[in-house]
Amino acid sequence: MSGGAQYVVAAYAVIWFLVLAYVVVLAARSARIGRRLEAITRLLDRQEQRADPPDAPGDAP
Amino acid sequence: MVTARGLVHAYGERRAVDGVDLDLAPGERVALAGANGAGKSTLLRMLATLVRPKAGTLTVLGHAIPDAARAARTGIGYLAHDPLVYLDLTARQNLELYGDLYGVADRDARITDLLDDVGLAVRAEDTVRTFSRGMAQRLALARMLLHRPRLLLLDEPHASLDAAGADRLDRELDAARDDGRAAVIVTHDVERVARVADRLVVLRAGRVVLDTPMGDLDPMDVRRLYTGVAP
Amino acid sequence: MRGRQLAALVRKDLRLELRTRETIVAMVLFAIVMLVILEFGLGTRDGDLTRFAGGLMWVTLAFTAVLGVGRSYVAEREQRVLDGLLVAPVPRVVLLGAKAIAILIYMAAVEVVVIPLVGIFFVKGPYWDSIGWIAITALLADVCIALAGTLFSGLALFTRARDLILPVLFLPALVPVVIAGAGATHAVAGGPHDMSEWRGYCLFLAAYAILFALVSVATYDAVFDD
Amino acid sequence: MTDTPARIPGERAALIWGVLATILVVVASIGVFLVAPGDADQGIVQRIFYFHVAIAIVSLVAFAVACVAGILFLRTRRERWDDVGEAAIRIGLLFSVLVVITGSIWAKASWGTWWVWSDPRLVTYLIVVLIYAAYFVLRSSAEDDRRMRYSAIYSIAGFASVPLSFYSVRVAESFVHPVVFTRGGANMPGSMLVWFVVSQAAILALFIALLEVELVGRRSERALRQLVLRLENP
Repeated sequence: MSGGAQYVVAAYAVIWFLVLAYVVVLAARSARIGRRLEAITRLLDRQEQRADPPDAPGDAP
Repeated sequence: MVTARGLVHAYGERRAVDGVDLDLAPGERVALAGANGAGKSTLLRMLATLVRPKAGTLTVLGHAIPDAARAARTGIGYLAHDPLVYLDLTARQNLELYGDLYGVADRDARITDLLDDVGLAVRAEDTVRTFSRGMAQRLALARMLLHRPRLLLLDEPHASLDAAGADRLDRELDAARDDGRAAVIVTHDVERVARVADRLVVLRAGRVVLDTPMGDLDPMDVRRLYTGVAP
Repeated sequence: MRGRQLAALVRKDLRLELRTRETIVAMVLFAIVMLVILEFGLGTRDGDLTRFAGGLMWVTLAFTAVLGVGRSYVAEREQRVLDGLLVAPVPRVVLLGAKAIAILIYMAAVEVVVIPLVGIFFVKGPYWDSIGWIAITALLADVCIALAGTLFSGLALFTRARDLILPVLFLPALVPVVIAGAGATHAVAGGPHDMSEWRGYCLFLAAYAILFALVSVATYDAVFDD
Repeated sequence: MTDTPARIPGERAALIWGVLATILVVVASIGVFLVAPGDADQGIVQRIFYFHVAIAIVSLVAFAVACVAGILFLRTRRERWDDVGEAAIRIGLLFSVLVVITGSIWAKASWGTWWVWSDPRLVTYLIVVLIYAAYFVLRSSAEDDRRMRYSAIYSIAGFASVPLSFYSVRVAESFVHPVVFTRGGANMPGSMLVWFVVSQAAILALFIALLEVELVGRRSERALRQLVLRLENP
């Protein structure tokens, strides 16, 4: 390697590693929001099924 | 003297005051009742310009809040749970400080009069640290009256004042009715306030659930009202 | 009116300090202990610390300032008086100015002890003839410390763990003051005076003070506005 | 179940900026490593410079954005500006940490030592990291309204400290960093300048994309919190 190539590689590796780590954190957060939303949706569905009288047509959109 | 429309204050997502309308005419003395956490103190602090409304409009003594809060403050007298005086200053030094902050013209004469009036003339040169709770609160009463406020905002005054202080306050409230000042008295002891208030406003969960002239109802009904059962 | 309010607030702080003597005495003792620790920490008991004297002085003053600034709203908070000041028709910038003046006075009181002590402890060579220049530097730096300190202590006032928050907020902002204070002191102490360097650092301190004064005036309303 | 979930505002912008940032970063990387000419004095080490400086500049842009957001928050009291401020400082802090690390690597490559106190750029960015790390300490120890207000004030005061730190470090130390930029523009060949500009654009786009994603995330979190609250007390 010509003088100091390892340093260039190290510098760019650090940059990409930290930026990627940050993106992963962001993705994890959005996944968490999605999971919570799904849980709430399921909860609401169950509540509505319980609340609906048996002869009602159900929750048509 | 006060015009409030749709006042809201929230701590985080929880609304302590949730859409309150309130009008106060000169000479009117309103008792503000409600259970703990009903939003009484927050509403009072809002009227005192200490808490900024999150929504709604508020005018105090003709000044829009929060934009013209400083102009309104010159006419507000606020009595809180805490006496709002420095423990390591003497009674007179505390009043001198407040006299200067409010720009009272006849400061020293006024202070002497008031100290005499609330029965602290003898202790004027002692630090507040040596005072009893009731004495400190009487000093707070003098502090509140120092700049001749036109709107009195009192947070459970009878709970912390001693008998002498309470009498002095009651006299002040009667005088307020006669000379066109106004007062808001936060309380959870409606019976105690009934003799000095003209009107009762009851808060529950940040909303006004009752607004009525004082003479019209039995205090026991009020109890029932703000602990939950709908009127 | 504002002048009367400002004078009343400053008088109040000084009266409290004279009665309780909590802040200044502690600050002076702290500063002296700090100087002693620095001396032994650097481990040159017989060496010459003249080259570091300005740095030692300003490190000491910076930490002492954090201590003093941390005390600046203690009476209001512990005795719950702040609402009384806020409900009075006092412009918030007057509250800021009064607190800044009080801190300025405390710092000046500490420096009356620390600046001569630094000369006695650490400086070999000419020092006493430049004490006037050092005093001017100190005064300028005190204005910076007072303005930034008042702003940050207002921010830390109602936070959890406020005693921890204040140094974390305040010390990074003090780095330029320490750099310039030490630089200006080195320019005039313990050797030939370099007045152009000294002027440069002092101008920098003035710029710092002006910038923080502007920021404080622009934001201080919001510090207390619940 | 009649209402369809509303689209969170900014979703589309986040996507567009994300794609743009990716393209620009790829192009810039190719340019920096394969096309740009080598530096006569420093050789390959000079290639750190492209992203290092671009990130440094964008981190300052981020802090400027936070300062403006702070001013706007104090004027309007809208939570949106608090979101912008915090997200911008978060990204700006990440970028300044990158500046310090890559600067340190550069110092090792150029001068054989990991840390040079006489290099004003390195020292200044260390101070900047400390200033803005304190922002998060402050945030975590105040609640609700106060948190937003204090954050806004601190983002303004912090941004005032940045030029002060820059200047104080600079007057105190001699300037030993390789002078790549001169006052007028650049003393590097045009082909280098082109790739520097492309790198700069890439990092700027990356900042905007990250900011948009942060904002979308924050809005969704808030929408979710409010939903939970409404379900709790109908």
